[in-house]
Amino acid sequence: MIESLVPAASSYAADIDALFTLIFVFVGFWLILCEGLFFWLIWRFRKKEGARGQYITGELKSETRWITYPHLLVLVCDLFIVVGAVKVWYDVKQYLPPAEETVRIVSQQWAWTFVHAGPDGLLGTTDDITKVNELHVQVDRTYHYKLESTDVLHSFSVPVFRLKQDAVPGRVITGWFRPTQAGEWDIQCAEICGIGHGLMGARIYIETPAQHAAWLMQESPISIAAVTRTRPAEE
Amino acid sequence: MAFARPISTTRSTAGMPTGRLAVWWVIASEVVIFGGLLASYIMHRLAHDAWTAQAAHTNMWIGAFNTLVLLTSSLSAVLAHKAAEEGDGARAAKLLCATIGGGLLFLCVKAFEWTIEITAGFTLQSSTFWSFYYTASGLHAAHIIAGVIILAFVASTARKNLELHRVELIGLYWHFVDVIWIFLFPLLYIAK
Amino acid sequence: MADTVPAFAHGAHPHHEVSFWSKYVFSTDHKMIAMQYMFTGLFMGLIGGYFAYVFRMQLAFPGVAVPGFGLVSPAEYNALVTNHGTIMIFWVAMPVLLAAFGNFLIPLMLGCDDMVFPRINRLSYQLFLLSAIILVISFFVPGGGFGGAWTAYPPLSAKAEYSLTPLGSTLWLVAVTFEFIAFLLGGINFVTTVMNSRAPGMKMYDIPMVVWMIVVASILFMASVGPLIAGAIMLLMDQNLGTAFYDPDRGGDPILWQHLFWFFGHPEVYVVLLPTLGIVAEIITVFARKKLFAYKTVLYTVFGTAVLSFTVWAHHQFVAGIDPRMAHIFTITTLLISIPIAELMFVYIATLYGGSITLTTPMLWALSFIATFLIGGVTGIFLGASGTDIYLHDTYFVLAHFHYTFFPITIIGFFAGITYWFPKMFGRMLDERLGKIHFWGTIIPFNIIFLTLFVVGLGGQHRRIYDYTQFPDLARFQDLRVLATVWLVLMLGFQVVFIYNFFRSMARGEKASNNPWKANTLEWSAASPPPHGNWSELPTAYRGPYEYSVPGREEDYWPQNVPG
Amino acid sequence: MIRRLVVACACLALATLGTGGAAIAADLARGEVLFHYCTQCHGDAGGGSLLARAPAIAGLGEWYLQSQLRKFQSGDRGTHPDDVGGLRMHPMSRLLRSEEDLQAVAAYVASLTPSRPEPVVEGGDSARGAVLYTLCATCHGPEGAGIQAFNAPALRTTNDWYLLAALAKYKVGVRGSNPRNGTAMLMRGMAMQLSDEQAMKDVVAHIMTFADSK
Repeated sequence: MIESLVPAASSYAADIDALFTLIFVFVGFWLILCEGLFFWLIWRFRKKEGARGQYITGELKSETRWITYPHLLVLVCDLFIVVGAVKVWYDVKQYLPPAEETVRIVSQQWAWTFVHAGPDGLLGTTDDITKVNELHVQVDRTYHYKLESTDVLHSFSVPVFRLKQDAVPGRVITGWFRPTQAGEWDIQCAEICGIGHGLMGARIYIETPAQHAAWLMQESPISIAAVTRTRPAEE
Repeated sequence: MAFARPISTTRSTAGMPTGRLAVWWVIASEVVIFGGLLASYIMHRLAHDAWTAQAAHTNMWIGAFNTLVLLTSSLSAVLAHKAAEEGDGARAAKLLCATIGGGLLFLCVKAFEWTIEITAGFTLQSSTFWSFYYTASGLHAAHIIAGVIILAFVASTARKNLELHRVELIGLYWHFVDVIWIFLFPLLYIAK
Repeated sequence: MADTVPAFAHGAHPHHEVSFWSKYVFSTDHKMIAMQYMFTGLFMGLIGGYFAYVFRMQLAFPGVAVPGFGLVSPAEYNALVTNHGTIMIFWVAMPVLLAAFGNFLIPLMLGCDDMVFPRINRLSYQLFLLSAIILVISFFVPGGGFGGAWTAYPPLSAKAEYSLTPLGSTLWLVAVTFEFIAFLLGGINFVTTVMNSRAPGMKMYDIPMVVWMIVVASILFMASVGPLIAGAIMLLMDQNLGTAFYDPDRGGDPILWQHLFWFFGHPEVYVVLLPTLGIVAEIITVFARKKLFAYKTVLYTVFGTAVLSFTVWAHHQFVAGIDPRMAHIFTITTLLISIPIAELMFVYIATLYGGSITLTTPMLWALSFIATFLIGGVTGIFLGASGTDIYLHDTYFVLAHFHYTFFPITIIGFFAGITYWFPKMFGRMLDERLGKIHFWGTIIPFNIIFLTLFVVGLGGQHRRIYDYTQFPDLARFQDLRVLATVWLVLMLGFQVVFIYNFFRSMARGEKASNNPWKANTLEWSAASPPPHGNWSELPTAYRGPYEYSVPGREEDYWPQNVPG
Repeated sequence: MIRRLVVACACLALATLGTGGAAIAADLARGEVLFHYCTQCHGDAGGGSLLARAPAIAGLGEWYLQSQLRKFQSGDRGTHPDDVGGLRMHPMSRLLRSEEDLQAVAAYVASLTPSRPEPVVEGGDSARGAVLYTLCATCHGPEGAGIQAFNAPALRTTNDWYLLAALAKYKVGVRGSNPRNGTAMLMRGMAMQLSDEQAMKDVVAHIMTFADSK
C-alpha cells in the first residue's frame, strides 16, 4: 500500500509495509463490518407509523454475547497485530546487524551534518568526508548510524527507508539501515526544532558501488590510492 | 450579594459530609502533583550516583528538627478537631494557633537552613539535585504557607463558635502536608 | 433516603433584584457558569479555527499572503500550529465538553439546585478565563507566541535561544498551568456533587451515562495531570530561573518531560472523549427510543478504559530514544485499549437494534460521531503497533488519525450536545432545516479534508512543516494540500449557518416545552430554561434514565421522576 | 466636499508624478512585505538579536546583501558543519523564492536606517585595535563604511559580538574555506593576520568607535 506512494529503498521497508497491510486488512474488516451494520440498523429501524421500539436491556447473556464474541474476536486480531509489530520492531530497532560501515549524523538547528567514513571505511580518520545536508550511501551495504544532536530534539526520518529516530542532545543513538535501491530522496526532520523546522531537509543519495566510488574519488582525490588497499571488496 | 448555600451542599448521598469528601479529593489531586515530582526525583537519583555526594551537604539535623516541629503541630491540629467536635470553639481556636506556631517555626527553620546552604554556594542552579531540593521543599513550603493562612482564617471563625466543621477539614490538609514532609525528609536528607 | 425530600427547595434562594454583574459575570449559578464556559470555549474555538485557516492556506499556497492575516513567517507558522492544538484541546474541548456540559447537566440531571461549591465553581471559571486571557496575550508579546508544538518538548521549550520566543513560551506555560488548576477545582466540584448530592432515590446505576462519563473524566484528569503540573513548574524554572531539569548538558533529561507530558496527554484524550460518549449515549437512546444496551457493561468498560489509559503513554515515544524493549510492552497495552473502546462502539451500535429511529439534527450529530470516531479508532491501531509507527510517527497519518478522533469528540460532540440541550438551555427550539444544512456542510468537508490527509501522511509527509514545496519528494502532493485547504475553508464557511441559527433561535426560535424530545432524564422535568434553583420542588428519582419503550406502558418513555 | 476633491486631485497628481519611480517603489513595498520573514531573528528594524545570533543588517549595501543571500541560497555560505548561525540562515534564505524577491528584500534592507548597536564585547583595547585596523581599512575603508569595489561590506553598523564571532570563524576556517566563495577566502587570509582572540577584540573595539563617532 505504502510503496505505491513512496518507494521502498531499505531492507526492512517491505516488512513495515507488509505489517501495514496486515493491520489494514484486519481493521478494514472491522470498519466495514461496523459501519455496514451501523447504517443498516439506522435504515432498518427507522421510525415507522405505529411501530414502537423494543425493550432490550442488554443485560441478558443471550444479548450480551452479541458484543462479547465480537470483542473476543477483536482480541484475536490484536494478538496477530502484536506479534507482527513486535517482530518488525525487533528487526528494525532492537536487533543490530554487524555494520559494514558507520555514518555519523549530527543534527542541529536547522541542518544535518553527515560524517561519512570516507575511502578507508572507518570513522574518525583523516579521510572522513563531512557533508551538510547530503548523505551518500551505497546500495546493499549495511550501515550503522550514530545519531547526535547539538541543541534541541530532532528526528532523523528517511521515508523511503521507513526509518525514523529522534535525536536527543547529550546522547548518541545507534541504529542501522541497509539501502536496497539506488536513487535520490528526501530526508526530513520529524520533530519540531524551532522556527526553521519546516525547512530542515536534506537529501539521501543511494548510489551503486560504481557511483559511490566515483563520489568518493571526487570528494577525496588524495586518498584514492588508499581505497583499493584498505577498503573491503565491493561485492 | 448575600450567598445562600445551595441544598445540594447539605446532601450526603455518599455518607460523608460534602466538605470532608472534597478535601479528600483535593488531597488526592495534590498527591499526584507531589508524586510526579518525587517520582522524577527518584528516577534521576537512581540514574546519578554522583547525587549522593551532593546530598551529603544537606543538614539532616535541621531536617529532623523540622520533622519534629511538623509532627507536633499536627498533634495540636488533632486536639483542635477533638475540641471542635465537643463544640468548644475557643479551645479549638487556641489549639489551631499552636499549629500555626508550628508552621511558622517550620518556615523560620527552613529559611535559616536555606540561608546556610545558599551562602555555602548551593543554589538552585548548582546542580539538578539542588534544583530538585529547592523545588520539592519549596513547593512543600508553599503548601505550609497556604496552610498557615487558612488555619488563621479557620481559627478566627472557630473562636466565634462558627463553622466548626472546618477545623476538621484544615486538620486533614495539615496532616497531608505533614505526610508529604515525611516523604521529603528521607529522600532529600537521609538518603546519602 | 426517599423520605427526606426537601419541600422547601426553593426557599434557600430568595428572589431579589440582581445587577448585571452579579447575574452574568459573578454569578454562582451553575447554568450561568456553564454558559460562561461555553461561550469562552466557543470564542477560543473561533480563534483556533482561524489559526487552522491561516496555516492551511500557507500550506496550500506557500509564500502567498493569506487574506485576513498576511504573509506567514516560519515563526508564525509554528506559533499557529502550536496554539491551534493547545487551544482546541485545552480551551475548547475541555471547557465546552467537560465544564460547560458538566456544569449545566450535573445538577439538572441529578435533581439538585446547584453544584455543592458554587463559589469554587465560579473561581474555577475565573481562573480558566484568566488562563485564556494569558494565552491570547502570549500571541502579541515581543518574539510572538510559543511555537514549540502543543507538546512543548524541551530543550526547545526550555531555552529562549532555541525557541526565540522568550516571553511567548513562558506565558503559554503559565496559561496551561492555570487552566489545569481551574479544571482541578472544577473536577473536585463535579465529583463531590455527583457523589453526595443526587436526588433522593437515585442509585448508582440510575445516574445518566453522561454524568458518569464526566465524573470518570474528571477523576482521570485529576489523577493524570498532577505529574505534568510538577513538570510544568520544573519547565518554568528551567525557562526563567536557570535550573537544568531538562538540560542534558547540565545533568537533566529532556525525555523526562515527554514521560510527564504523555502520562497526562494520553489519559487527556479520554478526558475529552468520555463526556462526548456520554452525550451520544443520551441522544441515541432518546431518538432510537431504546434503553441503552448493557448499561453496567458500559460503565465497567469505561472504568477499564480509564485505568488502562494510564499504561499506554509511551506509545507516543516509540522513536523518541526510549529503550527499544519498552516498545513491546506499550504496543501490547495500547492494542489492549482497543478492546474496551471497540466494546463501547459495539454497545452503541447494538443500542440502535430494535429502535424507532428519528433522524433529528442532534441524532444526526450523535450518529455521525459513531461513524467517524470508528475511523479515528481503527487508524490508531496502525500507530499503536510499534512496527508501523516507526514509519507513521509524526506524519500526517497521525494528524489525520487524531483529527478523526478529536473532531468527532470536540466538534461533533459539541454540536450534538448543543442541538439536543438547546431547548433546555434557552427555552427555544433550534431551526431543524438550518441545523441539517449545517450538519451536512460540516460533516462532508470534514471527511474529505482528513481522508486526504491520511493519503499524504502515508506518502511520508511530516507534521509541522512550514513549506512542503521545499522538499522535492513531497512537492508532488501539492494538489491534495490545496484540496484539503479548499474544503477546510468551505467547512469554516458553513459554521456561519450554525452561528446564525444559534443566535436567531435564541431570540426568535419556537418556544420549547419542558420536554420537547420526550426524554427521561431529570433535567427535562425542570422548566425550559430552568430558573435559579432549577425546580421549585426538587425531584425524586424512581428508576434508571433509559426506560424507553417499556412494554405495557402507553407512552414510550418513562421519566425518572414520575412515580409508579 | 471641496476639501475631499482637493485631496483626491493631489493624490492623482502625485500618482502620475510617481509612475517613474513606481518600479523601485513596488520593489521596496514587496521587500517590506518579505522582510517579515527576517524579523524573528534580525529584529523589526533589522537591528539584530544576540539571542538569535543574528547580526544587524539594516542599511548594509544592497550589493552586499544580494551577494550574501545568493551565497546562502547556493550553499556557498552557511554550510560549514561548525557554522551554527550560518546553518540557521542557509535554509531561511530559501524563503525567497525568486531573484525578484531576493532583490526586493535586499533593496528594502538597504533602505533601512543603519542601526548603531550597543557594544557588548568587553576587554577590547581600541587604541591597539586602531593599529591592527590599518590592514582592514584597505578594503573596508578607514571608517568601516565598506567599499563595493573590494566586495567589502560596512562594518560599523553591525554588532560587535557578531564581528568578533565572524573573525573567529574566518580564522579557524569555518568561513572562508569554501573554494566557491572567493571573497570569503580572501577575508580568511586577512583574519589569519590577527594573532589571537585579544587582537580580534581590539579590532572590534576600534570598529565600534566608528559607530560612536557617526
